[in-house]
Amino acid sequence: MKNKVFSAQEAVARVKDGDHVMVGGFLQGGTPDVIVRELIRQGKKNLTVTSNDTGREGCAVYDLVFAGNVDRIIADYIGLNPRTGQMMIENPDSVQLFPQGTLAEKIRAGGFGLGGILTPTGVGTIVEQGKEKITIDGKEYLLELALRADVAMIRAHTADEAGNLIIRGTARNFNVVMAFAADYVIAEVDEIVPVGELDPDQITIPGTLIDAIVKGG
Amino acid sequence: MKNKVFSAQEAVARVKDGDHVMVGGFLQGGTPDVIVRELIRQGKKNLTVTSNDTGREGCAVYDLVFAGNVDRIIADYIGLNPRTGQMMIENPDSVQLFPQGTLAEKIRAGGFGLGGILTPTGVGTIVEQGKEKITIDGKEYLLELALRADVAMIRAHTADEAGNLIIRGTARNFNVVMAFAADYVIAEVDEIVPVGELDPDQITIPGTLIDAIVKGG
Amino acid sequence: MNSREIIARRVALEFQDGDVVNLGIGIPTLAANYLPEGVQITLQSENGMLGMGPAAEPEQATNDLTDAGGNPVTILPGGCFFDSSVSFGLIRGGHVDKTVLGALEVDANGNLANWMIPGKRVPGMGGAMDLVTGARKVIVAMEHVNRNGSPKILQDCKLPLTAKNRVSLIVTNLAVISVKKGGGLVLEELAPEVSAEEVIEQTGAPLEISPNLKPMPILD
Amino acid sequence: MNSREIIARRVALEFQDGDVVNLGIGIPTLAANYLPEGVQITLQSENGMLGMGPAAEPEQATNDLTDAGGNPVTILPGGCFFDSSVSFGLIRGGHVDKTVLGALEVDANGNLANWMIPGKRVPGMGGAMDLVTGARKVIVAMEHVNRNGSPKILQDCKLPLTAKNRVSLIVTNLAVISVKKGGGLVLEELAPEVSAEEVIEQTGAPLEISPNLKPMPILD
Repeated sequence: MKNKVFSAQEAVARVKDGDHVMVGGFLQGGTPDVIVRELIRQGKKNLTVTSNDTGREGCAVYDLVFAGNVDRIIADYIGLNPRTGQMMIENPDSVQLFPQGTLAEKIRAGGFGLGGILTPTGVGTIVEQGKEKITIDGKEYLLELALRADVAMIRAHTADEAGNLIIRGTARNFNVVMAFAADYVIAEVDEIVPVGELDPDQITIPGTLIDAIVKGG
Repeated sequence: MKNKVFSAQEAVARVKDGDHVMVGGFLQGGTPDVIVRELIRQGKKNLTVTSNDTGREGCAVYDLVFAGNVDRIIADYIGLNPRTGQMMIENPDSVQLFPQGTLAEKIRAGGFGLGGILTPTGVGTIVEQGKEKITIDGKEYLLELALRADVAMIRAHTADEAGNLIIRGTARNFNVVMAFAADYVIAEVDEIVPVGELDPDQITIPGTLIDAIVKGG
Repeated sequence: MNSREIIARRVALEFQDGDVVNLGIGIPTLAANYLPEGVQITLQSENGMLGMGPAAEPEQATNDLTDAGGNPVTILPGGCFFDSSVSFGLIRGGHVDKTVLGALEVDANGNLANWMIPGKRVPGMGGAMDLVTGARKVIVAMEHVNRNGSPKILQDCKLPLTAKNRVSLIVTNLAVISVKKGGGLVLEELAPEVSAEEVIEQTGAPLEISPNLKPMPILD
Repeated sequence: MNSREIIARRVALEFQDGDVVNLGIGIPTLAANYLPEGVQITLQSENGMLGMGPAAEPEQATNDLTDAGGNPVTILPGGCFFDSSVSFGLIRGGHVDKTVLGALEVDANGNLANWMIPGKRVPGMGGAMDLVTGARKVIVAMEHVNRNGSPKILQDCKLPLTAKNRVSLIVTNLAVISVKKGGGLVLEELAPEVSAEEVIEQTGAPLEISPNLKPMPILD
């Protein structure tokens, strides 16, 4: 079996300047803080970041944006990060906002090999600008396209050495869909156990999706 | 708290002639046999059935089709049920086939409030007949529309009295997506426990989706 | 009773036993404190939980169990967890009976604006657009007028919309106003010591007066 | 060595350590018995499992743990379960490295027909269309000709397709044939005691002969 357990430094070294990085989490809930901060430490540049939000003070993604590593942001909520707001004012194209449920479906579609999905969310709002509208049985839907990334950084509670992950509580959030939607997936976990220790019914994310496991704080 | 635990007879009595019934399972794996057989016993007529397959000898759905309760079938595999094949020869419109992954996504879309999804599966085959084709970045996709039903019959291993379900092993199959996609959802289970006994991290299907719990064989 | 309590108490009366409810931050969240006797609801939190309980005590707080504001919280017996795609499947798919949200503006067609002020504040829509589009019943809970005393209930929203034609009930510190299918506002209830004239004056759209106009049933 | 074993042994050599593989019923499933030393693969079963193990003993058999044929099976350490939408997310999303399937017909453009014979047999496509569309590499494993001795490898499939332009390798009891990007078949390997002429004769499409034409490396 291939070794998948790496230090944060080793795992993040494979991220390239200019990469599109998806980061799981929801404000401070269920975020892979150690590996996101390693992006700052290694000075990765010109990143595109897709994340539910860009955090609040104390969050790793918040610091990543403030550190200037990020050129472009895809999110649904940026209200607690003034630097993201400033980016949007300076260059409206640098921040792209989607409704939260739409963002989750776009990422899932990217990971699941779908071209996109039809959602009623955003019809009649500025969210529909530039998007195809399709009417089915008299109801309008927006065609929202699939989203994939070069890298996904996700958090789980436990990993086995094959990368099977168990996520606890509300930390599943965007971590689950992002694990499917990137070419290189790093999971930050509290605990690493040998293969066979996890109940196959309880595994949240299949290990075959995971390229690197990093033990977090 | 409302009572959700019923006998098979009570739970199935609410199904009406002509209803569209989704049935979870995959051949004999993870099927709600007791409540499906109760459809036969109560002589429900003119049903539409959506199911992965129409079973093989010994399966409840197989018997339901043979008993003549079903006018229309939506499935991905009917190869082990000669009665379904005969229906298709007599009236090609009475059996509608979709690729298995497409069928799963159609049902999920129905339950998740999406109008449909774009899939590459079926492009260049007879599956694309009558469907809209959409090209994104030079790749063709079929627009497959959402599917919902009046009733879903699903199987789980354990329920709590609020309807929270734990499914074991490969029995998740279509049972999970169908729980979201029908107006009236009956879960057949091996075991019913009081609320609070199940670990919230291990629940496969939220209890708020379940209308009736029936203790199976 | 202050404005917030009036609104929260009245909103609570909209809940029926067994309802699945998503409450916005602020006044909507308070409504859960005033449930009528015998009414049990299940709180959905869009970051991935049904059966949300009270805030976590400091010693049980963990970032693996938070509410939609990112704050440590608890889960009640009978609750469960899921990822964001499932959470919004529940919301968009009509599996949430009621959502209660604040508004910047709401109008006579049930349009809601609550997520941005162009050139000023663009925090992002978070889950609001999905909630307002998908929940079976959308209730707006807010102060009747804004800080400058200007009406927030208008003939037509001027701010960018959150969703179209989805609000069916508006609960404020002054009144309860229903939105008719196809458009039009009906004054249904008045807060204590508030007159219909006052409400009409502070509302930026015509109000039909319900033949059953009554006081808000919130005093107990 | 019979035909089935020749095919299964040769298919097994396509697997690399760590591959996620979905095997069709019949000859493809046999391939898992002949893995080269040091090569470990993970079997995906489209009804909802990674890490599928051998058939279940009668005393452990349960309908809650079955393979894609509905038969009781086991799961290996490191495996996990998921529902059909996730299973086909893995398949369609490119998370399955290889799929091996039988064919009624396969053609010079990598088109595959394996799911129906109009007017005769319409069992449904099951998961085949998704597998052939989504797996990173599609390998056809079959007898070179059908029961009547007619070629199954054609210039153009005549039966309804399972998917277009997706097959990249054909392994039969006579030969290994690769499909060029953009179309065209190349004879790469010959089974024991089979000549290129024999293969050409039994193939319904032109075959380019690889400059590296060699015997199938299956005898050990």
